[in-house]
Amino acid sequence: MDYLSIIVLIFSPLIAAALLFSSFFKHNEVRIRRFSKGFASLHFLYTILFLVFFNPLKDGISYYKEITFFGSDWIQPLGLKMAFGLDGLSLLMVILTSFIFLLALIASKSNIKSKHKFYYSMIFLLQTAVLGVFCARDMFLFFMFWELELVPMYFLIGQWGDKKAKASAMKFVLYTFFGSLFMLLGILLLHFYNFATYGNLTGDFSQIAISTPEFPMFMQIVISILLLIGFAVKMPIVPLHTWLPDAHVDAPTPVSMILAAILLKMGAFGIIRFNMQLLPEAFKLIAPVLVIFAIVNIIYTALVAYSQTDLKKIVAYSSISNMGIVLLGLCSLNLIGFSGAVFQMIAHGVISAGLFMLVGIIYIRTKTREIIELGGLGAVMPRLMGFGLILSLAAVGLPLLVGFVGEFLVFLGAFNSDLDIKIYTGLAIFILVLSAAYMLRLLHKTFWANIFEKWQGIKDITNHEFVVLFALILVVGFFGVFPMAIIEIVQPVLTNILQFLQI
Amino acid sequence: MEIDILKTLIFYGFAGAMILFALLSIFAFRILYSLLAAVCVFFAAAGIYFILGADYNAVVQIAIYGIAIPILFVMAIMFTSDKLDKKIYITFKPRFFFSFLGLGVLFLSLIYLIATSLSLNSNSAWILQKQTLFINKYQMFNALSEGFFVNYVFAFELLSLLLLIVVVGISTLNLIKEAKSDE
Amino acid sequence: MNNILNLIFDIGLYHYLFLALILFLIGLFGTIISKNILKVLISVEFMLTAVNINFIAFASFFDNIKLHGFVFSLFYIAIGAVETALALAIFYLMFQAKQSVNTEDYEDGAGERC
Amino acid sequence: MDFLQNITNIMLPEMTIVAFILLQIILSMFLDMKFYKLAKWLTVLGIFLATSLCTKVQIEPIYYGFKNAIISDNYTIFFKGLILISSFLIVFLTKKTISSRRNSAFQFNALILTVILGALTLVSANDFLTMFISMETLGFAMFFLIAFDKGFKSKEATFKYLIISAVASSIFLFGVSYLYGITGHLNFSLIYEYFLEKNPTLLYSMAAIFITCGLTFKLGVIPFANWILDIYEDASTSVVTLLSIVPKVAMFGILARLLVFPLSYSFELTFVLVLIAVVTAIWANVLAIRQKNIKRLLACSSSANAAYVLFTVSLVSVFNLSTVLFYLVAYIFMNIGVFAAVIILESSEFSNKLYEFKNFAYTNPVFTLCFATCILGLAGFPITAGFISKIYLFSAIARSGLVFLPFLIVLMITIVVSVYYYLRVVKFMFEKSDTVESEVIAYKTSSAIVILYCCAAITVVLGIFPSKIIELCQLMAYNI
Repeated sequence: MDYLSIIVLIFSPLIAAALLFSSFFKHNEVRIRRFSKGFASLHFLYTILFLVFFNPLKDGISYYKEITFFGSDWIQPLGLKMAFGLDGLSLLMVILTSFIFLLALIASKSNIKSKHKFYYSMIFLLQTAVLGVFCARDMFLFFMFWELELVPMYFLIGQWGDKKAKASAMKFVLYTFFGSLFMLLGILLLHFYNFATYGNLTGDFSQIAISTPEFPMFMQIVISILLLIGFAVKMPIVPLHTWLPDAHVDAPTPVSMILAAILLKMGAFGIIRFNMQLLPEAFKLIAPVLVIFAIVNIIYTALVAYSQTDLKKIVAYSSISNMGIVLLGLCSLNLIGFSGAVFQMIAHGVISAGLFMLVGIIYIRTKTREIIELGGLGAVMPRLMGFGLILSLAAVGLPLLVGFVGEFLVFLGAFNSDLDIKIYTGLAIFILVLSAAYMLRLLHKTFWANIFEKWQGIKDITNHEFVVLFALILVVGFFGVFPMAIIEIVQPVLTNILQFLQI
Repeated sequence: MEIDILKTLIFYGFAGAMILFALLSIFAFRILYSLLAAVCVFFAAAGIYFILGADYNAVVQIAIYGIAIPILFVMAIMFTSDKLDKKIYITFKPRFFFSFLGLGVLFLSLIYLIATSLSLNSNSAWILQKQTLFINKYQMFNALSEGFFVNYVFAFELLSLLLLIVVVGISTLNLIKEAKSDE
Repeated sequence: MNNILNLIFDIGLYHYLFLALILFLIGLFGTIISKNILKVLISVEFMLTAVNINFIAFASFFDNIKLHGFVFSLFYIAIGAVETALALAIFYLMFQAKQSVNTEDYEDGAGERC
Repeated sequence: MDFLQNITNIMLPEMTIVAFILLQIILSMFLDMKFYKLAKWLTVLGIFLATSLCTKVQIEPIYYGFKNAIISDNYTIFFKGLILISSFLIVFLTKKTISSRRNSAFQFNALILTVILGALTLVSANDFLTMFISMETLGFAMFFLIAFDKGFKSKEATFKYLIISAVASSIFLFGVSYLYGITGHLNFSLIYEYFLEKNPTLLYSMAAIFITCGLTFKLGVIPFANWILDIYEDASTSVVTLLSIVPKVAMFGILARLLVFPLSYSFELTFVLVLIAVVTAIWANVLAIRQKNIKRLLACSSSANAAYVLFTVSLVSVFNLSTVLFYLVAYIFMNIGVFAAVIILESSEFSNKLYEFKNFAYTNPVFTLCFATCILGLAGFPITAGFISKIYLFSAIARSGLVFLPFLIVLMITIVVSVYYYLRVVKFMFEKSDTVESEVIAYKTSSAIVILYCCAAITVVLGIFPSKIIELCQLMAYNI
């Protein structure tokens, strides 16, 4: 639809950020918060409109738009455009982003106690950056938004976080910067080799995708590996994951929600965008190796999560484990696996946001996250226990909840894969029982064991928190029952990738 | 081939003196000896210029490096002499040996490069070419004046401005006032 | 044999080049190892002289019509003299405050200074 | 008449500057101390006039003047413009430096103009003699500027600068003498033409390496970089701003010309320069981690930035040159912005220690925003010019050949290190501390504030709309 502007979609949060940062709002906390929430809900409704008018069967990019400056493109001498567009996958991620940001803003009330103006403007800046990543149709634009996301994240973790927050924020930035420089190198090589083969300077994804099969195979693999390093840091894949637990533990709850639900998905999204759509042949060769990484990711982090005593760390490590499942789905190289991976991305986005919210609520009331100091909270917080139960079961993969569909599809895809990975997959499924173990242990120790005297007086969840959790539970239930609603949207994109892979 | 014995002797005399005094100057215990040796080096250099036919340069060299600069140095030395510690000699840190090693390598490689260029270079002239002294000094001054006032007139003007700026700049250094205000 | 004798005793361009090279390296060596600031300055002068010998030798062997080398060397003598004089003036100012000619007293270099 | 024609065609900006230098000197003899403000405005006027004369469109692509000693093409005009604009901004930052020594205001401004003059002639030099004299003009004026501050610290810095400068120029001239011996010329174009017919020997490469090693001093890269931290710390900040920008820009301008014309036949030189650049990047970035003083940190940062540019300059091609030009444009504004912030802090009685920056974000939000923008620009975060310029620079290196990829990877890893120390500055500003009293910056130097805001704005604007400037850079690079 012509009157839906993707530019407005991406840059309106930036305007909101500027408004908040300027002296327009003074230091009135309530007004700032109301404005933010109102704006975020409007933005969410706007993204829903995009979904309504989206044609899922159309194989290509909808809502395509370029920005020009005084008649020239963004960086004309390098052939780079500021071009945005949505395909099924980006649309899903955009809606998830807008949804989670709205919930995070609602959840901010009880978590953020100081520097409101700065906080909310940073959140909106982050939203622009993330939306830019998902909608960019140009490699360098993608990279720019990818890097831009670091600035607000640095402040969000460092300024409102816990004790070691500044160090964690620095670690987060340095790890991501390290990865993204390799990614930049990969992008530069893509750009250059496209120029060398076709003689036109461009960063457009669809044009690069046409020319990549002409590259020398060795170069394709090198570029693919360079790009993978960048995404692996973000995703994270195991040897490069050490920033994540720290960042999660020290970040305030809303930021943790955003980090787990959206920023980790950027890594997987990047792998689909670059490694699978642009360099399918190289990905086909790398996939068997990546499977090993994925399995290690699943097993190792599940084991680590089991040995943790900090609630937030358990959830953080389980996130890494879940991203391993996504990677396994992507490496299975068939439609079922791909659909499973994308579904798992959405599912984990919703579930992990809920779990972090849960942990945050407990932390606000008890000032501790140590599992041994908690116990029996179910008696005083029955509503929270109900939500916690549903979310944990979803994370474990109970049928009819959203987590089940993703995992089931991924493992089905992996078993049917042309690659000989049945043994690994079996191992992974076996180990996944562990995830049930640590999740149930978390539930048991916090909600059902003997209650300590000091926790007697604490109150159940407030309305704000209820809204957040309830919204998440709705999604968890709905897509658990109607998974095709998601899968239909991304199907064209995935079949398209599959066609390239089959050649 | 006929060898001009006198010229050889003169060259080796000057060159030997130069290297000897340069080494002396660096390894001398007292700064004054060091300066004296340096003056000898400058005079020997002037002699080398004479052999090469650069009379004018030689005269300027003697005037400036033989006389003016040493006087400045002597003033500086007199100014500091009573506070001078004889232990201030040369450093025997690791960097002494490293620099010795590095410069030795540099020396050998440059010797090699010069030697190979001498024999192999297409304008091999380097070894065969005989120095052609000027028939009359008029020719040399003609060339020099053309260099100064035609070819490099811009650089010459710039140099004059530079000297002017040095004078202006030294006035900003505030030699005497500054010293008092520091104490 | 005769050839080698010729090489040694028949004064050619390469004699001057070697002389200049040795003097240059002595100067460089001196700037690095000298502990006395004034000696560092003197060593710099040696390097300058070596460069001048090079220029004059090349000019008188190859370029005796235009004599660019002679001109360059004269320019360099002037610049070098000014540089030395200036260095001594600033040395005078510096010395008044610190009362030392030892390079090590002025050494901070790339280290950390708090 | 030839002389006059040369002047009107190609030397107008330089002659304007010379006229204003002489004017300043004459006024310094006759005017009283209380007219010290006049000096600054005269300088501003001079630079402005020179800039406007500089942008005069060239009718012919290349002019030679003074028997080929001077060259004027679009490339040099671009560099002249760059130098003049950056010094135009820097002149406004000198208020604090002059305030303690008003009786020397005219001399000070004459010296600044001389630095500019030296940079202008250096960029347009076409033979080694003119180049050397321009270099020394620039250098001598710089000595006095560094020594201008009261106290012996600045004298010590000057002495270090002077000695290293003398050694560096000796090494440079040693190389030049060999080049002269091999070819018999001092003129760039003649040396270039000489080797069209004859094969360069190894001695030629050695001479080229000597020449560039001598030049690296002014760039602040490794063989002579040790003292640069002391010099940056001890000299007064506005002078350091000048020192970190004008000589470097001019030196890169002439270095590119050298590498395109007389030194273009040496393959060894490329590798030596690349090695120097990589080693400097490692050295400077690792050193900067430990620095607690913002000026010393900026010294390391400017060294590292010079290394990135040197890397690209050494891989000579027209495209690389255009990226270098854009990098310099971006770097100038970010660097001036950062130094303007440091000057504002100094004039409000803050010391240069990083831990004194605490609470700034809450007491002076706008100042912090601009300062952080410039710092993040230097680190290379997006929507600043630093991001675009780094991408553009690396795209040049990446397309220069696979041989340089390992070096590029090392360079990128050092950039990760640099992000750490740049972010540390920002971190301190956002840190809340109860022990340090929250002080509001006294905006005594309004001109510095304006410069800071302008630079931050330009940094952001260049980061969003770089297209036109990059096109300009490419146009100029094709015209070398």
